[in-house]
Amino acid sequence: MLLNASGCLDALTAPETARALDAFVTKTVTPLPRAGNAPIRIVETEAGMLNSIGLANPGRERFLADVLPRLRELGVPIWVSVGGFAAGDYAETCEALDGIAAIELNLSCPNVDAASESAAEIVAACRTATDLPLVAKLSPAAWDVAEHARAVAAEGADGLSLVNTIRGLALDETTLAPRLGTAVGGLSGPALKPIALAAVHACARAVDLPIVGMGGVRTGRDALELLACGASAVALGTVLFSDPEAPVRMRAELAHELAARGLGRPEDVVGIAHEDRLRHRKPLDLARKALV
Amino acid sequence: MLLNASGCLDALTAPETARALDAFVTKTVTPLPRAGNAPIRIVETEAGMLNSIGLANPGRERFLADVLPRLRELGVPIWVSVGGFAAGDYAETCEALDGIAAIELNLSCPNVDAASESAAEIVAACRTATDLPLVAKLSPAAWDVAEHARAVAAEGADGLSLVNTIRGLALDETTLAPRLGTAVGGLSGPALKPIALAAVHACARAVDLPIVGMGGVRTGRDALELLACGASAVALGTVLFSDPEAPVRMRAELAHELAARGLGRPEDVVGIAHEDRLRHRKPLDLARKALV
Amino acid sequence: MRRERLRVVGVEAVGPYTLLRVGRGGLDPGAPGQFFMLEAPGRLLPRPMSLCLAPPGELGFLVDPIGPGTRALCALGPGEELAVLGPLGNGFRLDVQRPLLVGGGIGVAPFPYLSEVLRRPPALLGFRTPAHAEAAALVANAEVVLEPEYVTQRLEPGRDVLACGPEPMLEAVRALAPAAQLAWEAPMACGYGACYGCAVELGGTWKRLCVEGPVLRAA
Amino acid sequence: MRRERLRVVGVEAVGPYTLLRVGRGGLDPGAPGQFFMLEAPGRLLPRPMSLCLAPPGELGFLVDPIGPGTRALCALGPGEELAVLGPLGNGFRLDVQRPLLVGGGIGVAPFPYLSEVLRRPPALLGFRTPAHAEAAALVANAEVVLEPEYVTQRLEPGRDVLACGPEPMLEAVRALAPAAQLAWEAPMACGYGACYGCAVELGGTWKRLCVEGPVLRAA
Ligand SMILES: Cc1cc2nc3c(=O)[nH]c(=O)nc-3n(C[C@H](O)[C@H](O)[C@H](O)COP(=O)(O)OP(=O)(O)OC[C@H]3O[C@@H](n4cnc5c(N)ncnc54)[C@H](O)[C@@H]3O)c2cc1C
Ligand SMILES: Cc1cc2nc3c(=O)[nH]c(=O)nc-3n(C[C@H](O)[C@H](O)[C@H](O)COP(=O)(O)OP(=O)(O)OC[C@H]3O[C@@H](n4cnc5c(N)ncnc54)[C@H](O)[C@@H]3O)c2cc1C
Ligand SMILES: Cc1cc2nc3c(=O)[nH]c(=O)nc-3n(C[C@H](O)[C@H](O)[C@H](O)COP(=O)(O)O)c2cc1C
Ligand SMILES: Cc1cc2nc3c(=O)[nH]c(=O)nc-3n(C[C@H](O)[C@H](O)[C@H](O)COP(=O)(O)O)c2cc1C
Ligand code: FES
Ligand code: FES
Repeated sequence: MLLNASGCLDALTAPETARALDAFVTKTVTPLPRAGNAPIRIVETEAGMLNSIGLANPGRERFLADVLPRLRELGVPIWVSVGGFAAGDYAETCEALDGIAAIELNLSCPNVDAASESAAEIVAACRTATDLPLVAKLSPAAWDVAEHARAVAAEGADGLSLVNTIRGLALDETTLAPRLGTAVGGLSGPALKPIALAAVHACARAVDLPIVGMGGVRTGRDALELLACGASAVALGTVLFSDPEAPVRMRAELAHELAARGLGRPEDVVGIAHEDRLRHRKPLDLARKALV
Repeated sequence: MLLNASGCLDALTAPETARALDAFVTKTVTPLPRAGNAPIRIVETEAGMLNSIGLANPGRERFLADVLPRLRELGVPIWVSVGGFAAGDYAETCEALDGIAAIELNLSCPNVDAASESAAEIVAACRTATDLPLVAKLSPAAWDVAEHARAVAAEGADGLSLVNTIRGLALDETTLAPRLGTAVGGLSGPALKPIALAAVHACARAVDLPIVGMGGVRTGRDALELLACGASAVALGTVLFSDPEAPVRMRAELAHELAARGLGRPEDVVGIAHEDRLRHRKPLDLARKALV
Repeated sequence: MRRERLRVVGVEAVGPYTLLRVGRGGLDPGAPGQFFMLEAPGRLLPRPMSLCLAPPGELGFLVDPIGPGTRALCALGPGEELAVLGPLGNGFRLDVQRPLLVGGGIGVAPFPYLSEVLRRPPALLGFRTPAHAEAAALVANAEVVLEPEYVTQRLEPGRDVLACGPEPMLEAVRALAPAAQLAWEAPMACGYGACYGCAVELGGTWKRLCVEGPVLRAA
Repeated sequence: MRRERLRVVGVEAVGPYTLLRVGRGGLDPGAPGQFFMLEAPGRLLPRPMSLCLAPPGELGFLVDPIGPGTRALCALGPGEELAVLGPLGNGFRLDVQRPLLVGGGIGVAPFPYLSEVLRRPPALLGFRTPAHAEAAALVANAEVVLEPEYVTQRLEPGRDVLACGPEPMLEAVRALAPAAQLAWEAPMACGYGACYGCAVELGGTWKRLCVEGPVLRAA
């Protein structure tokens, strides 16, 4: 299953790209409209990029009234990414959502202040507000991400999205001032890939929820690696910026990687990186709820 | 001030390199000897590397009896990196140390189980055990590293080392099994640089302690950037693996970068990346205790 | 918009700039002022470049080597390939009566193509040095202004100004010619509306320059 | 040990391997079995390579292109430069009476130099394919063994064995010739004792192969 990473595709300006996905994930929607952060908002780093978009979005009301109906016309299952600054914010948006495939709870944007409640408390609040599948998006900026995975699983999350960006900073070569308007931004791209693999690997051992893996995926092999670490689906982020045709290419490359290794279908490789290391343990339970 | 990053140089096998530094930092010493983790222990990633050395070291007794005396003969100030699995471990080692320039408390090795106490509790225990300068080495794998900086500062840390590696994983191209014997290891090198800059930047605003900046430094410009973000000293890690002459080169490059920008001495650039953003705030207090 | 791997057919120095010509493949050249995202070898993100020339079968870009991405583009050699996405954004409106092209520095880039389409209107091009001013040779009917003089000092009234150049120049042009069409710049990660990196404040709200621009009517 | 930027003077295919020759600069060739860390263009970490040949003014390395680093080394062209650090580690002890060189695959790499120094003793070299066996031409008095046959099947007793090859081969040699000198491999980040990445279990404790090896006496 192939998705875009939240904030890395606008299905309305690139419908062809969105239609090539199994589900389209919206940019994070907050209760009130947000202009986002002051420029500069993006900068390239070594094998990665920083962004400080700051959850620019039209806000819940306009999203529901103007954007969502147009997204529905695309004929692609929709996941709405929900953000906020308090558990109540999240829950209210969840309550207002209907007729979509899933809700992704953005519990981990490095570019805005976090809610005062813990990720688990937010998931608990949202769980009472909706019956839609709830996918908790976690940050790799944690000493033990698996602990957070367990906590949100206990509160009723149906899946995990791993990983969001991690805070980084870059300076201007000449002025030595931070290049981003906000100084600090979120690191994405290939530099993040080992961190994403480690997070998926750890959480797949900790909980039994399906995982959407993301972080630095550029090729079918990267997608294969996330699956092998335990992801059931893969999301494309930064790679879409250089290649709007990445979804089609990625499927072809993944099929090729699988065939070259005699490995069957994508579903069959979920978790295989664990096999050796789980030899003397309880095998991973790979039977998971489908989310779309 | 130029140091090596702990675990990235053995002064006894490379005395020339160590003598080119302002202080030599030992590999982390634990109470008991540790063989370290099973191979494979290192693997290259995109613009970075993972290691799972696992604090291989001769243990406190042999370190004090055999290693430290030989290190002292080098004529370079010595920082001893101290690790453990409980606050008492750290404190006992601190108590046994004497006649060195500083103690670096490794509160953040991603390759071994962390102590059950918090970083602040460990610093507090060590503070009562020694009068030597205590430098707390923190992990960037935290939602808010500045919070940890404040906590260890409150317990009497004299400085911060930022950053340690962050957990990552890489798979073998052919087998799709984790390449490292421990599956997960610590990510270092250029991929870590934006994360290190962000951590130094955040902590320099949060506390008034001198900071040893490290993470992906390869060139004099990288060193300059850490200083600009607020580090008072720079440590070389991964770069030493490809270039044991890096300390000499780094000083030359840093001098060149400073001269090209008309920027004076290294001390003069500490924190200058903040200037713009602190214009309307209390200026950074850059007067800091010297550690060596 | 379409993405193809195109082959470099020519790399020529134009003063300090480089004119990079690639085979057009199946890409549409679009309208003057539109841009393309060019893969910069060894870099993660592509770089936005205005279409400079559109001879049959080719696309030409004028590149100012100011950083790693543009330097990598200038270092390409004939026969090498790069992925190109476009045409993107909104170009200049061409329904103008008395056009005057006003450019500064690398802002000259979209004008050779624009000048052809508008049948060689007068152009006023400002440059830092005579070497940079060599790029003026790519534009018909161009009058060169060298620093310390500025193009705005020679702007005659009553013209439909189409301008491209550094932000301070565009602000100055806008002050003198409120109806001018201005081609702006912002760092862009994607060029097609995906990243929200290129947001600029426009009429009180933030818009994506790659979608609503890069050419905007002065307010 | 010393580090210098050296210039590539030759790149030749030897079966599937590449013989990379660089100007020696001020580096000492060291003893046979010692190794150098070679900068692999575009990679973060250098790669360990045994010295294969030491003609006057040159250092020669035989490289098996098995991954990104070794492929980058094989892709170097004459005139290009790379940083080289060495000589490193402990080579073969040369105080042997009846030497026999035993190699497998790319394990042949240190033997051309070793063979010269030991005055061309007999060598027993195992390879997977006849193409790989082309590398045997670099070693004097070499007898080639092709899979499915193994070198250990031809090992005569009473020889001072000096061996280099894949781990299973070294284990098999050690079983037959307990006093053999064996050149081992481990992934190395630094090659000079800094990283503890190359640790191997040796006599009950873990030792750094780059410091205590790569040539070890069989226990
Ligand atoms: C629509 C559009 C069309 C363009 N057309 C051309 C063209 O035809 N020819 C040409 O040479 N350049 C053009 N540019 C600018 C070009 O895209 C940038 O110079 C390039 O992306 C810089 O990449 P780099 O890696 O070389 O430098 P970087 O390292 O990315 O940047 C170097 C310095 O320039 C600043 N910078 C980078 N990009 C921009 C930007 N877009 N706006 C303002 N400051 C920036 C950075 O902050 C940094 O200080 C265009 C830009 C846009 C948005
Ligand atoms: C002392 C020493 C001397 C050597 N001499 C030579 C030589 O003369 N010629 C030559 O071609 N090679 C030699 N090697 C091996 C060579 O260093 C590795 O093949 C190379 O580092 C692999 O880098 P890569 O980027 O091409 O592949 P990588 O992507 O690093 O590795 C590809 C695969 O090989 C495995 N691997 C990598 N390095 C080693 C290793 N050292 N031991 C076991 N498995 C490994 C990896 O786990 C991976 O599965 C030597 C190694 C050592 C330690
Ligand atoms: C420009 C940009 C904007 C993003 N916006 C959001 C967002 O609104 N909500 C969210 O949950 N994640 C957001 N992310 C994070 C991505 O969804 C993804 O987790 C991250 O980029 C890692 O994947 P990648 O390396 O493939 O890009 C954004 C990332 C980028 C680069
Ligand atoms: C091989 C290796 C071993 C390390 N061992 C230690 C250690 O024993 N103690 C410690 O505090 N940090 C250790 N580190 C972390 C480094 O000190 C440093 O924080 C990190 O590598 C980031 O710097 P770099 O990117 O310049 O390498 C080790 C890093 C590497 C690569
Ligand atoms: S450049 Fe990505 S939205 Fe405009
Ligand atoms: S390779 Fe680094 S210690 Fe041996």
